[in-house]
Amino acid sequence: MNLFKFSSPQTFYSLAGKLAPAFGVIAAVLAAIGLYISFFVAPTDAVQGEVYRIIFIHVPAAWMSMVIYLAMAFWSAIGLGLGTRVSFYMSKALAPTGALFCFLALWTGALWGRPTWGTYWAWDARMTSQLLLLFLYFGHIALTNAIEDARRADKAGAIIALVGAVNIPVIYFSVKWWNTLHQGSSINLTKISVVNTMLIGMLIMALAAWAYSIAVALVRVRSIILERERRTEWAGVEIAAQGGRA
Amino acid sequence: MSKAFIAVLRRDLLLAWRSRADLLVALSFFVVVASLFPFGVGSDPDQLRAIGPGVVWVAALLATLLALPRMFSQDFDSGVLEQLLLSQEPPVVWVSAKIAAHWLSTGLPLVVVSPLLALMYGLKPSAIEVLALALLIGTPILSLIGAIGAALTLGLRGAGSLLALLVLPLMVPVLIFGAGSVDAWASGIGLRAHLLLMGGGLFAALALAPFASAAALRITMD
Amino acid sequence: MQWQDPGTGLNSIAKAAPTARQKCNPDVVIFLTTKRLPDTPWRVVECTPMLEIHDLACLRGDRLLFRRLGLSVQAGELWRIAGANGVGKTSLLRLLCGLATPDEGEVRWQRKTIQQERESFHAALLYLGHASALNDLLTPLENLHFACAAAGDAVDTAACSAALTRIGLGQQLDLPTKVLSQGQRRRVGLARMLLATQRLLWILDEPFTALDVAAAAELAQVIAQHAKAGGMVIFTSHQDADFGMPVRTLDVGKFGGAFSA
Amino acid sequence: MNWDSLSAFIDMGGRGAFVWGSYGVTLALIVAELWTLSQRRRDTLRRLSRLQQLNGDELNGNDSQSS
Repeated sequence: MNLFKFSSPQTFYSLAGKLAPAFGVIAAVLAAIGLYISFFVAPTDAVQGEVYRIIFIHVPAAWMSMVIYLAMAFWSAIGLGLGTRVSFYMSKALAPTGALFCFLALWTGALWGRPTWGTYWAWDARMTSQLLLLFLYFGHIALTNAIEDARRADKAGAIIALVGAVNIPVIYFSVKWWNTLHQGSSINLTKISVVNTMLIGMLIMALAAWAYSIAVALVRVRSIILERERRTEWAGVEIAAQGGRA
Repeated sequence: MSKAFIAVLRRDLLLAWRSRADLLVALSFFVVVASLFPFGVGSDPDQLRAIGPGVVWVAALLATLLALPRMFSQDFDSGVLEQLLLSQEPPVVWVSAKIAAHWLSTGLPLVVVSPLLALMYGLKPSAIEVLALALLIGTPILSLIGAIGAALTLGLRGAGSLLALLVLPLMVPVLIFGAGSVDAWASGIGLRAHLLLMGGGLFAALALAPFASAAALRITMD
Repeated sequence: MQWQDPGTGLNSIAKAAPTARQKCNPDVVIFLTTKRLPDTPWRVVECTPMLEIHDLACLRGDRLLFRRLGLSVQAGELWRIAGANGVGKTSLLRLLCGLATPDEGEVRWQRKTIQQERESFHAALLYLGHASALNDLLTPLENLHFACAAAGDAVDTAACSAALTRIGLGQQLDLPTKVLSQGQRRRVGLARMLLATQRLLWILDEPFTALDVAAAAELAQVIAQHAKAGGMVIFTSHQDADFGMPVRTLDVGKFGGAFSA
Repeated sequence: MNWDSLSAFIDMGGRGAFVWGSYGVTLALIVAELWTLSQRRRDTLRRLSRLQQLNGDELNGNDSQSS
């Protein structure tokens, strides 16, 4: 039954199985160091007090949500260009984590905004773009889930990811333009006097978020690969071996 | 212009004319949505004048969205899209023709009717001109972006709401600059920047969206 | 059975080349590709099939419809695709047209894959699918004229109405298509064939469905004529028809999937 | 060290609800994601091995051609 003789999903499957725990450990260690710095090393901010400590998750989450969307677009472009199925699987595996970070950026932004500027939500350029990015994630996930034919779902998701990625700068720029024009809520996000320890803490938390995202995406892609490659010989063997234990 | 482009454009416009009752429904939807807002926010003339351009734009966005599934679905069901994909011409040619026909039959009427709605919102005559001009540049972008979504959601269950979720976030920049142009003009900043940006957006959409829609249609038909 | 062993299709052509050199006259045989060998004064004629299918596999959702399907079609041949409902006849035809991408294997037109040769292949192809490709609000004449123009054929309205009149729709030229019966709709497709004789390869999905006896006979005649003139016709059908010439059969069911995960 | 006591740590200068609201939801969502991931893997394996068994039975019997 050696019909679908594509080796790359198989190689990627075992590679992902080896790498995922490693990235998971890196994420845990980095998060522990990052959290220690954010709560015990970084000093209290003179203006905002303790509440600024939210930025140690807010900023990495916002970065991550953007990076993951770009990574999805990257994998989609590779998938459409080279026809490699693993790229589509990666793109699909990244989407839920990207949406998660996008939501976290909004949530922590709101909780930070309330004590700092007296409002949970402002139609500020960054928050509004973040909200639109969340809609892009929702659209991508909804589209790929609505299409039953797996190959069509892969490619349609890839197209919408690419279209979205092209639009992200346009959206950000237009929202910023709209915001400065209306002057409705001018919020200065850089009111904190950033000291080195804060920056280091933020960077370490961001690296932890990177490692976490990679680990989670790799674990998720393993399920996707098994599901989609189940007709191949090697996946059959793997399912038979693992299925008994599940 | 290529033969297939002309043939598709002529046929789609003829079809639009034959089913003009459907187009009137979309147009009435536009008018009804735009006239609902005063009931919600009150009839204070100053307030209405302030929200007028935005309301007309949002209504235009929704009316475009309502008409989008029609762009490909009939031809998808009847097998015409298959035939078009087998044409010698690259798909992007006739996809462009279909988008053009769609805009001419659904977008352009919105532009024509918009001054009427602007009057109801108490906009000054010069502001009305600006609004119509912005709609004239902006609605083709909506059709172009919408075509991608319409091609991707073709034949799916719940295609309508999925389409809205996909394309509405992408249309926000058009809304911002379209509605903003009237404000900019009214506040004396001048129109130039807005119109230039929208024109640039239109060219970018013209250059990219037909290719993306054609690729999406190939994927859908596979 | 005429289908070739897919793995050795090209090899057997290469092996056949020396005999072809002796037997074929390059000036007479139109549909053969000719190639000049570097060290010989004569031209070698390779009796290449126009359309070749190699090792084709098709998956639909969870089901493997067929695999290792091979076929080579030469000018003047008439092929009937046989098989029970659901074995993937329509899927095969869509793969042949290039509407769908094969899960494995490839389709070649004049030795190049149809993806490489998209334009010239589509210029030589007429596909009439299951759906009629007619719009209800247009008249048969408008539908036919559009179909020709969109495909890239320069056919004027007069020729379209002549074709429609010939297949018995002369009275319905200016009526909307929605008042036509199923059989009459099918006849519009027949008219399209009459106007596409210059297209070498016809791929027809169930062309005899809903046609009455007279129309079916006329269709069989049109198909046979096309093949005799050097064209190729691949079709699916549940009915038996008399073409007055040999019809080769490909049974898709014989390539059925061994598993359906 | 920024904190005199555990209660000061929890209080976060009077902004405890906001800070812990952020960190708590983040933690909860990450835990939820990890949990759904492990569930997904287990479900996938279970379903696919079930399908495999079914398919094996089918192959031993007559291979059906209906769709």
